[in-house]
Amino acid sequence: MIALRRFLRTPEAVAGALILAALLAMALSAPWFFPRDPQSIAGPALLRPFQDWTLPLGTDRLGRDVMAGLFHGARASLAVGLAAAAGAILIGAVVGTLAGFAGGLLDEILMRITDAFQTVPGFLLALAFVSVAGPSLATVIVAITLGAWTGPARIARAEVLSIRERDYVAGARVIGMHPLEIAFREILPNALPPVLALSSVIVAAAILTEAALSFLGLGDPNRVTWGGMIAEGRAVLRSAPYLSIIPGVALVLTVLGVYLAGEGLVETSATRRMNA
Amino acid sequence: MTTRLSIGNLGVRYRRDGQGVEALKHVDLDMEAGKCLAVIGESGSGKSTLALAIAGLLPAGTKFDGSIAWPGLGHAPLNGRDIGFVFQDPSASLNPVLPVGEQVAEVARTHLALTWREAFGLATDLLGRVRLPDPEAVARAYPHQLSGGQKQRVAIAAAIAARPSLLIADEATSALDTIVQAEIVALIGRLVTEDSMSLLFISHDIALAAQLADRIAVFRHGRLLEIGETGELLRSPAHSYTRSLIEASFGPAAEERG
Amino acid sequence: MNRALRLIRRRLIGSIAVLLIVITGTFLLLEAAPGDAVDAYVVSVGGDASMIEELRRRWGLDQSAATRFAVYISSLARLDLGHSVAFSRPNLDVILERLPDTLLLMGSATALSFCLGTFLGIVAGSRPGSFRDRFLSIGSLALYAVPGFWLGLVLIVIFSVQLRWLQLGGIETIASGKTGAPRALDIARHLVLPVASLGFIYLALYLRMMRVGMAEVWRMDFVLAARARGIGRRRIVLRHVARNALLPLVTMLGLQSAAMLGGSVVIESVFSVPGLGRLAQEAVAARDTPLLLGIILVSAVLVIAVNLAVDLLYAGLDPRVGSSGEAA
Amino acid sequence: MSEPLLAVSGLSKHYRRAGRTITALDGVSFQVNRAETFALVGPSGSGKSTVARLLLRLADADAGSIHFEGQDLMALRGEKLRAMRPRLQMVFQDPRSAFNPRATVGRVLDDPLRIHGLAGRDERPRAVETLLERVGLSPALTLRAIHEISGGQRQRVAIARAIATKPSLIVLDEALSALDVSVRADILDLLVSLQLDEGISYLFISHDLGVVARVAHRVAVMDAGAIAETGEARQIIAAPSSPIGKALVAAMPSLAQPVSKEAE
Repeated sequence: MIALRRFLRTPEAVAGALILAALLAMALSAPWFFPRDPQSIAGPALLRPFQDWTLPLGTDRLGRDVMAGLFHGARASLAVGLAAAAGAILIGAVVGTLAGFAGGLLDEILMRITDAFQTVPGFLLALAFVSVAGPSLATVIVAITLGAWTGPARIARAEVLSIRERDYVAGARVIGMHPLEIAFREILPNALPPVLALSSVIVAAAILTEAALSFLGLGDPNRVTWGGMIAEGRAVLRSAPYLSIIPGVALVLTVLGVYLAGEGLVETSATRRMNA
Repeated sequence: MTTRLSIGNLGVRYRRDGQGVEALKHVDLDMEAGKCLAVIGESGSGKSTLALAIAGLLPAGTKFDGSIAWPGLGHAPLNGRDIGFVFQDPSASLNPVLPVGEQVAEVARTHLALTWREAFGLATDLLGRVRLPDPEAVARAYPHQLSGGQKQRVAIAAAIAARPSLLIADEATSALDTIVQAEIVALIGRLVTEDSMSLLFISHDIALAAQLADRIAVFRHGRLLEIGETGELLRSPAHSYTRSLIEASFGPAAEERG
Repeated sequence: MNRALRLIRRRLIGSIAVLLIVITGTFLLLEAAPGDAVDAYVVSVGGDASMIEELRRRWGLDQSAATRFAVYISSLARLDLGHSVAFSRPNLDVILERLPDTLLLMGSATALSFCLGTFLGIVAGSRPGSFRDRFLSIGSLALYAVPGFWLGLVLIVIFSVQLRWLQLGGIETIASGKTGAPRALDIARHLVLPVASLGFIYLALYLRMMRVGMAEVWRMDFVLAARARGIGRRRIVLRHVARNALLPLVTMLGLQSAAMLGGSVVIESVFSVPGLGRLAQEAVAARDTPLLLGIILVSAVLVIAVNLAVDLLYAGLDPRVGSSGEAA
Repeated sequence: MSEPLLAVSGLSKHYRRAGRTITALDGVSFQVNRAETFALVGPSGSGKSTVARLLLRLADADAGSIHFEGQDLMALRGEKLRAMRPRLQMVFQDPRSAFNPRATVGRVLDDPLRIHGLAGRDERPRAVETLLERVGLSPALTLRAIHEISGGQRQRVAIARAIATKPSLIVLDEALSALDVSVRADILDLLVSLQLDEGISYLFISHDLGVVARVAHRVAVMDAGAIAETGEARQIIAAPSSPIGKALVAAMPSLAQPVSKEAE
């Protein structure tokens, strides 16, 4: 509760939380407000925004409802962003802690694999993976995860390595604590916070990567995505720029919300630690 | 005897976690020119706050009342020019990515209106004065290439580069082991005599301070407990707290040896 | 420079291991993709069933996976990245033809984002908590949230459609016959928007890192010590605070080279720059997996080279790297 | 006295760093008797903390032997090593870093009792309180977080943890040097009374001959990874024979020589 109050004290964090709440509401209420398939024709083509209040943001080249697309697109962005980030942090934490604990040859192998993944541009890897496995929501999530787990892995390993050398871990060994208990009770709980502090950056990057993949036509073809809408609008960029601009603004606000909320969280936990 | 520095009714309050912490309360203290005053205290006694207050280095937002006067100076004291400051941890008080020669030279250049070439020449001389072997080589070295004692010698060279009239040594030897500690104390003593500086020697170790100090001031919980001539204070302390510090520091073995 | 040589040797050994892992990865993706190298060759060059059999045997593709991997490695060792279906030419030729444009784009974007980002970071970080610090901090956060390809489209709408200031498409005016300085100017005019679109997100990143780094360095004891020695504020900001805060940015420069190569895929297709990224998209569209994997391999080599250069730069900036330290 | 509690012989340890071999310890031998305080003194880098780490098997020696209570300590691994742990304990220098930052005082003291089954689940809270009282702390501290208590209190908790398993030897690695002088004296008194009550031996590691002189029965002076001289504390202070011993004695504060001139 105290943490929540401290979190709400920074205006940036509040703004971020509000944006994310709105986004979540959009994603959850999409099938309720816009029960029709957002890819179906809803009215005349290229209707400008604020002309017809049943289609407040207008329609695209094929007469599809932009507002409906925005709501349904929020689902894809959120789903991909959260799932890919969760996957990346989980894999990264497991690989990093394993490497940090095991040391020696296993550490060397895991770190060279991490290097290899960091050497290949993540977006090219995602491109290759999706083009080999075929575009679907699941492959897009896996593709993004493949390029995003290395950061958490490096940080988790560095934390484990540094904590392993601290006096209190030596103290736990001296009183005869079992190595597994040392790993899970003494080291891991202290190693994870810096990894979790990365999560907002990873969620944001995942949302941006998903948008870029959809923009290139590699998203799930059966879903409306913001990136796909931007690409769709590009064909009429000169005559109807709003078609590309509106979903882009939604994208920017979403990513901004994730960053702001994430910074708020990190700052909250930092002040807590400082007071401790 | 001229007074170098006169502190009147000094009080310092920090804010920490939304609470005010009184670091110093009603401190009156005079420092004479060319003499050494030792300030003794344990953690939380306010002794480092006193040093930072004199050098104007208290963090922003610190409440401050009372007066710090510099009779005979004629202007506000300049850090580096009028006050030399040596910190506790020699590893932390030098920039890790600059050659140590540059860090001594920049002080000389800032305050003595020298060219870089002259400043570097002076820096090399100073590194020799603090008894670092092969000053030319040391000037080109980076902090991580020097031992703790060598780094503290560099920090001392930087502190005296512009020939300040007051040298403040804030726990300047407590991060070092005993042998190096004795060498640094002796070095400070020699430099202070040669340049006729005043010395404010801040320490938790009354035995160590007694080697240099003309007078000793004992601080506790932000207050000046007592002050006196070194020999007098050691022989007959007014407070039982001071007596316990003396006993803990010198110990029975040392008395036996003397 | 014994220190640098030791560093290079250690990094090269590590790089070879990394490259082998990358090659293994591309091999696995190649195996997973439908069709093989012979299909690709026959589609682009032509041939009948007997020739297909013959080629499969000659290239060892009828053998076990281990043999196929050995064949793959040995052809890579001969700098043979296979044959492109889409372009009917060796993959390496196609890739090398497209590489210079991407290097130009990436180099310009890196220079822009690093220099401007560092400069603005110093401006913000020299007075933590001031108005300009907060302004630049929030501004950079907003910029950091903008996807490059969308920024590209917005810039096109503003500068090309509305203001008609800049031309679009490609990296230079085709068949203009320009040489020397006029040609360089022409290329620069074409590059302004793509470089901005690709570089701004990294500009925001470097600005933020510099700002946060400087805030950390300000709290360090050696800065207090420099103040106690009366060093001027300007010198403290530049020589003590910024100099130390710069180090993590240099590390980031290497790490971001891979991300920037990835980002150039979308930016190049937005602006029709005929570079490596655009080629990757064309390869995906044409289902030319061997070409795509060839691009990945070349990118990996490029990233390794950039990181090596960055490591050397870092060793030059941080005297602590590679030294054995004082004896314990 | 029959057999020494601890017999260290020919202990050596080398580290490899940046392709160079650094000798941390070179053939160190000494013995600690029962109910004795034996001190290792030396400047930083002399190898005295390495001795502590090797004794507690936090690192492995390259050569030499360690016999403790008649057992070959270096031959023990895994379960057998953990079964020996209660007999040999350690107190670290910095009371801030010696405990898990998330721990409470109660948990820190409960851990050794639980791990070695020294008290039943129901008896342990009472046992923890007894331990706190033994080191002069209030049982009310049980629920406090480690970071909430003072440095002196923390070092008392560290001692309480060390005596929880009724060890015969405690290694005190610079255990007093992070403390204020007045706190130091109290902790020293506590250590002495524990030794008188329970016959615990101490291996007291310090850079400060002055402190060592007040507690140690016997002293070994270390320099550059080797023992320079061994003897009774009073005897070494009165007449040091090694160069490092002379330097350490010269650095000791003394009322008799208030102002010293720099040694040329």
